[in-house]
Amino acid sequence: MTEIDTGNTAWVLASAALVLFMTPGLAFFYSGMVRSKHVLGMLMQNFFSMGLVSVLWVLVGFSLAFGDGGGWIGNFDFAGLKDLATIENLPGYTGDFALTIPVLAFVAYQMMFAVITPALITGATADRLKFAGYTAFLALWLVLVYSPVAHWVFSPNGWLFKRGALDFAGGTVVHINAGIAALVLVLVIGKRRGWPREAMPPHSLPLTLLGTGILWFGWFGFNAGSALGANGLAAQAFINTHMAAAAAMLGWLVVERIKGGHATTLGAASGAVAGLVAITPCAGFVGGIAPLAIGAIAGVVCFLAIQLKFKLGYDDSLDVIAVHLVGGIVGSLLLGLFSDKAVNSLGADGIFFGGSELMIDQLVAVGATVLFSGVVSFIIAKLVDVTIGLRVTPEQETEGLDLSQHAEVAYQLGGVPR
Amino acid sequence: MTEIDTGNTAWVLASAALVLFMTPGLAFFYSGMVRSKHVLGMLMQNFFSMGLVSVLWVLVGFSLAFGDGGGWIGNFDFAGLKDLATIENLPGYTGDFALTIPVLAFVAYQMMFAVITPALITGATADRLKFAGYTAFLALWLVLVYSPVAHWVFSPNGWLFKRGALDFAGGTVVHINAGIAALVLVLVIGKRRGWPREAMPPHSLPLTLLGTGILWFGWFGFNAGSALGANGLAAQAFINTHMAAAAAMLGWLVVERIKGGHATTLGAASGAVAGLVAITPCAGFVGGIAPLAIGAIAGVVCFLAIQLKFKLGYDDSLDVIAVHLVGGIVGSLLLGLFSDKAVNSLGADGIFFGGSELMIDQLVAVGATVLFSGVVSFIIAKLVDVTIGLRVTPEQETEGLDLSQHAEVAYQLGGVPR
Amino acid sequence: MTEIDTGNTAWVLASAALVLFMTPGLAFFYSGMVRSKHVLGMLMQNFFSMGLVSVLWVLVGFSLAFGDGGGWIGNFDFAGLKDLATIENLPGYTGDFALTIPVLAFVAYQMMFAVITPALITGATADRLKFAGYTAFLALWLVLVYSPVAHWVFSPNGWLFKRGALDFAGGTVVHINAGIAALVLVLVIGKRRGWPREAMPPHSLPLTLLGTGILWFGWFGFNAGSALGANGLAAQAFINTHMAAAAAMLGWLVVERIKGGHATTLGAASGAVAGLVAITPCAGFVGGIAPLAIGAIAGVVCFLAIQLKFKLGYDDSLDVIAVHLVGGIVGSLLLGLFSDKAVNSLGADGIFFGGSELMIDQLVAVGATVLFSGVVSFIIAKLVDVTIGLRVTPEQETEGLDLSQHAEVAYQLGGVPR
Amino acid sequence: MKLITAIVKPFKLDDVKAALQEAGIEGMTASEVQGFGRQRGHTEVYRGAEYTVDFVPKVRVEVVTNDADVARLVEVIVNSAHTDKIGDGKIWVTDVESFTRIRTGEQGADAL
Amino acid sequence: MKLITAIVKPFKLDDVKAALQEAGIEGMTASEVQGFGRQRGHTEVYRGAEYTVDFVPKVRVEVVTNDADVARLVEVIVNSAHTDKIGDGKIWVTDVESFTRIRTGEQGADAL
Amino acid sequence: MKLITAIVKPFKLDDVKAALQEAGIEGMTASEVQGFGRQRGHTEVYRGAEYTVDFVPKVRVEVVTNDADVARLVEVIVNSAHTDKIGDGKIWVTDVESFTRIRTGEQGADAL
Ligand SMILES: Nc1ncnc2c1ncn2[C@@H]1O[C@H](COP(=O)(O)OP(=O)(O)O)[C@@H](O)[C@H]1O
Ligand SMILES: Nc1ncnc2c1ncn2[C@@H]1O[C@H](COP(=O)(O)OP(=O)(O)O)[C@@H](O)[C@H]1O
Ligand SMILES: Nc1ncnc2c1ncn2[C@@H]1O[C@H](COP(=O)(O)OP(=O)(O)O)[C@@H](O)[C@H]1O
Repeated sequence: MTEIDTGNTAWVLASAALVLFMTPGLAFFYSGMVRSKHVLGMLMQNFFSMGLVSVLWVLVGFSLAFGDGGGWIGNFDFAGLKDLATIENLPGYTGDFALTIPVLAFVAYQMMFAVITPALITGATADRLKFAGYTAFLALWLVLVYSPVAHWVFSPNGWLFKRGALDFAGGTVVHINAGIAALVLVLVIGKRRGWPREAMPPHSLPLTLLGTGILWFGWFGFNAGSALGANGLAAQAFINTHMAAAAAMLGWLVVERIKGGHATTLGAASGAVAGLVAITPCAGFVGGIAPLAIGAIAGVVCFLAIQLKFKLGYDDSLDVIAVHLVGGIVGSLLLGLFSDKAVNSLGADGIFFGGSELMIDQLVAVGATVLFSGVVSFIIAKLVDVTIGLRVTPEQETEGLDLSQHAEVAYQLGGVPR
Repeated sequence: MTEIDTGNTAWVLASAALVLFMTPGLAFFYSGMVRSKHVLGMLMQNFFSMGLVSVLWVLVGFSLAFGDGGGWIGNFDFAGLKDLATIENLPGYTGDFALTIPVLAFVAYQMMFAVITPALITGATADRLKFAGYTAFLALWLVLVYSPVAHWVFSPNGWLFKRGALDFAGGTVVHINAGIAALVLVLVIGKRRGWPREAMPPHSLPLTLLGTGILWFGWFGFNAGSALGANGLAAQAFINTHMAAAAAMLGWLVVERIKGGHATTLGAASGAVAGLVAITPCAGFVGGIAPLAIGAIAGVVCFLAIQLKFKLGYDDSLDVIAVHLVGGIVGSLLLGLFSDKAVNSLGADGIFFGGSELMIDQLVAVGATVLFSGVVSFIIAKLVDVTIGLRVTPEQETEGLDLSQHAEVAYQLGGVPR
Repeated sequence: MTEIDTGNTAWVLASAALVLFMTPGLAFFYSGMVRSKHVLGMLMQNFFSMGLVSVLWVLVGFSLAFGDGGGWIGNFDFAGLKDLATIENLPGYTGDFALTIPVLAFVAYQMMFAVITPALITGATADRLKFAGYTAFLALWLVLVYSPVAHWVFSPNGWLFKRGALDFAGGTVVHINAGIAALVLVLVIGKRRGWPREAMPPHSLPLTLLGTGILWFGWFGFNAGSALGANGLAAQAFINTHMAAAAAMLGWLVVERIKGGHATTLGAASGAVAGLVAITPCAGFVGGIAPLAIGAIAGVVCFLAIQLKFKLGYDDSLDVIAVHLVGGIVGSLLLGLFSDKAVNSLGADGIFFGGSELMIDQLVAVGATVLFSGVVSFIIAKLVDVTIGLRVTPEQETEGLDLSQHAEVAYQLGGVPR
Repeated sequence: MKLITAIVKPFKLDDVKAALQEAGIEGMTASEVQGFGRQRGHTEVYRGAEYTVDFVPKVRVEVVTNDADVARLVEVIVNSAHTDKIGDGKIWVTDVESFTRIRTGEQGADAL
Repeated sequence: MKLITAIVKPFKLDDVKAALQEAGIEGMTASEVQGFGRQRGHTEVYRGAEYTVDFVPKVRVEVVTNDADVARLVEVIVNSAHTDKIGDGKIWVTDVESFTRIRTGEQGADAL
Repeated sequence: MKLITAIVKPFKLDDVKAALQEAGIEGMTASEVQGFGRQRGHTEVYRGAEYTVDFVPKVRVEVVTNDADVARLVEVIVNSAHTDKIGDGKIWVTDVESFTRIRTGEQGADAL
């Protein structure tokens, strides 16, 4: 076994904490955008994932994702964390991939990814998702969709990993995976009452900006932590992440300004997130100023992609599809162009560096994720919808999720005592 | 002297920053729950602890807690940080306990614990505590209660530490200690006007959720940082912390749903905190899925413990007693069951692992803390109450702490310009 | 080349993330203090710096600041991050200054300083700055003012560095530099309509307290990270930072209480920030309880300095001059007294430790920064003002920056649906 | 002239406004109110404690108009605001002795 | 019919509501207002700068009722709202020419 | 007695209050309202989607006063509130049949 390195461990533990912090960050990012009667519903759906998904991850999720079990899925060897405190290394994590950190640190780090991924979906279904149905969907989706896809891509034994598809920190596993599930879900539950006729403006952009700040901060753990060590690769992934977020903010704002006449605060926030999404698969494989290009492209494309929902008529409340599905695909495919073996010897060369196979592998990875997650998410959604129900009643929707689902009110700023 | 390890130092410094961040987190967690005219009073009481306690800690607190001075209390050798920049190791920190980080890093890390502990109390006395009186209570309590108890339990020379009582990150020193002081304080100052007749709903649950996110994030520094290194033990404490928070959230929500018909956002937040409290003493001593059990039990028990205040008629405004006193006791005693020497050779075996003494030691530690802190806190409270006064006037209480104590208003969201 | 140390790298990466997080923190700190119609304008000016400055830094800023180019300014060798992923060490970073972290980690870390420095200015010009003009000012200022001054002071080749002036983490480069630019800017754009006649109270102190918490938290990365390693010096800088913030909070509150009769929440926040500013240049050069003195003095002086704007009649909306310019000068000069070679052998002895030259060097550094930044900032401001314009129209100012500049509203808490 | 005051359900404001514009009204004033009446409020739960809230959010719409239009406008509001569910609200009419446009000082109907 | 408008201290709203229900009132409308009068406001301090705020938060209670009940209800409000301290508020009564329940279109007393 | 109701621009409230005090008024009640009229609202943009907001924030000022003072006070308000720009607002006067000070039970002018 390779020695445990305290510096690498310190960075991965710090990164795990940062990634955990992203889920509250996401909760604020999303809940700031909904109307004031749906705020707690949104916050709850995100925070609840920190509870339910974490428990499921420990019990079976991790084992299914990283257990020894061929290319398609892990096994139950590690169910309930069995052996993980003492095991020397995980299946497939040998040679170049040998961990230099405690296995439990890796388990905890990966857990935070599992927590936030399904939470990403909730932005699309905002203002109408029934809490009881959501909890069921969440549990099933984590086990039946997230764990297998994580195995395919992240585990050195996964078929996509073996095939050579690259995903440094979760472009496919996290963003495309959640993005396609979001699309399926909005098709199953339908539009919000009044959409797109009624205006549904954000109730608190400062809250959304808070979420943006936390997400940007946490994303360093998400991407640079994926180096699983405190080394040159981590530094590269760190600066790449920041560059892409910055360039994407500018890209988004420029188009927005040109098309709408204003550079908006929500645009700056959305652009940054789009860039962070796109750089996620690339963070440890690209160098130089490629991240600026990737970010700028993502900022522009994701902004334009928002129009799709109006054109095609699906109600993606907070544009999860435009930002995470589209942004994830943009990043995964641009990696096929910008990937540079000089940056990471365990990577591959993209088209710009004379490598031709990588793009194929990326296309396969994207296609496989979209197909698998799309189909299974649809089955789960339908199943839950016909049994528990995935959508609140019209009265509950009008009253708001906060009161109807949680018997709470988000703000009571005085005025008339009630 | 053992070499300073940069990895361990990096993790402890990061952890110290995380623990400092918890106090603002606590301020938001609490202030979101009060009515809008008391928000700043609550924020101020917490932030002020970052000021006053830090200064006192440097001047005398640390020295009294970790100075060389037998089992009951330290001494003044380190007053004003004397020698701490150059000293090789702290009294008692030899052999297995030898520090591998700069002593000043340890001093800073411990300082953050001292800052947040008295701040925890302020949730119980919300909406009626006089600021001037609070500052006096804060100073006296830090020196006369916190420092000695920290010495007993954390210092290898402390009598409880020597006796074998286990407290990985502050179940007794922080939570039980603050919790019993909270109980004493609410008995001394009495109920809020109108309680329990009047409804006193939270003014901003998003603010409380923000606090929850920060607390959860910071708690990794609190518990995993207590390993004082970036190693397997830290990883174990890290994942245990997360598991307990998650399980406690679910536990709380399930009972809440059963008893009240709704799973609430405030319930999710409260449950998570209850789990974090309960796992605090256990974090580095338990393994496997024990943290799930500890968390789930804490979530259920703390929820039920809230009813006590209605039954017994004391006004614990934000349920500090139910969450920190009860949660701390639950954790400390469950450690007597779940502790496993296989996880931490410096620990002990609990009843489930064939160890019988530990439970006795835990009971002694809990009892001693409750007794000492209860009595001394009562004396301090009475003393301050008769001199400076601990409670605002009825007019000030009706007007709100924000205006009466600080001449400020929390929110001015427009409407009628004043 | 010196070996890369994983522990040092872990700490610097964590610190870089912490410093990045400070800019959103600053955005909340500031925006809580403005009226509700200007909130997004303030948030946007800060977040936008994370976008534009980051891109410029990568393209030219870093190269001008740390490229090889004599004492006055760097060069373009590193434009677009050229060679930085592979270079062994940066010009001047040899011997005692040799980096033990990946160069890209240093680039990323320094980038976060470049992002927040111009953002600090925006507090002074709150409520009236035209967004288009701001973006131009931001770009020019970063390249023409920040990069050179950073070279003078931070680069071992810089003339002030060589001269022996000390600035551990940016007292001159960050705070004095931004503070004097703020003064120049408010003189160029003039007062807010109605100031000082009309009351312009903070719209959300909880938001300001959130910013304070984040700033304090992030400042550990700012100051302790400047040790560029996880070692005793970092620990010293860490605890010094905290001590100064705490003492400054108390200092500010005491004077405030004496002069105004109340200790306010905003005072606690402002005092803490003043202390953090003052300790920034000193963090790694002073020891013992000197930080308490430095903090307390800064807290008192900065509070008193606020009166200047009323006496002299310039409208520094959020007291950037009183806190950052004055606070930065206080810190830089107190370092001339309290600096202690025993704490940092690479430092120098201040007057209290028998060293006389240091104070001269500090005075020169302060003077040079004030002069250079003042003059160039003025030229840039005038240039932008006459071309694009730096100030909104009276109508836009009355309507608010949020609607007039960004076509958004910060809060929509229900009531009458619009 | 007369002042028509209507208490309506918030989500109905848009329809009421549209209908009044339809009916030729050029101005109105709306404000947030809390209503108490037959329509029961709701219950909130915080840490197991239940609170009943009797007040229901409503919007007050005020329109000053000529005597001749009152009856018609009241009907317009009734038609645009009702959902046939309890809590639709009330309309009351009071007499206005003088009406002035601040900008011009115009009086009466001219100020409309 | 008549419209009774009362400006009361916010923390008194509960008592006033209870008293009016006591007195047989089935509905009322409350709203947030800022009052200026004999009762002085307060002072706020931000970074050493003092601001005096003249307005005091109050609640407006509106009740439409039959002519016969006006005197009695005004008394009910006076008794339930007063604290004998400056700032207790005012009550004024205006004439209502028509009163309609939106849900049913009922007029006058039937609409109550 | 009479009730003067004025809808004014928020940033004009201070001037109106000062002018009314000038004119000897000892009390008034202000509240937040949303106005719809000739003055057009504004447009907001969120993620490329434009929303037009018709309502403009205004403040309602209510003053109960003696019949004799009505004309004068209306003029005072007109003079202090107007900016000569569209949207300055309206003033309407209604009759008050009784006016009571809650604290003392005083009636009519004595209650002012
Ligand atoms: N007597 C009253 N005076 C003033 N407002 C009233 C009165 N009765 C009802 N209201 C207002 O009308 C609203 C609807 O009344 P409610 O009795 O709930 O339903 P409905 O009018 O359909 O019978 C109430 O919420 C309240 O705002
Ligand atoms: N002339 C008036 N017109 C309208 N409202 C008034 C008038 N005078 C007082 N008020 C309202 O009554 C409230 C209480 O009046 P105030 O003079 O402060 O106390 P009191 O009524 O006990 O003498 C004020 O805050 C204001 O809202
Ligand atoms: N008929 C009306 N009834 C009630 N309020 C009105 C009426 N017409 C206008 N208002 C109020 O007066 C305000 C100003 O009216 P507007 O037509 O915009 O400008 P102006 O009064 O200068 O012509 C509106 O915002 C609205 O609040």
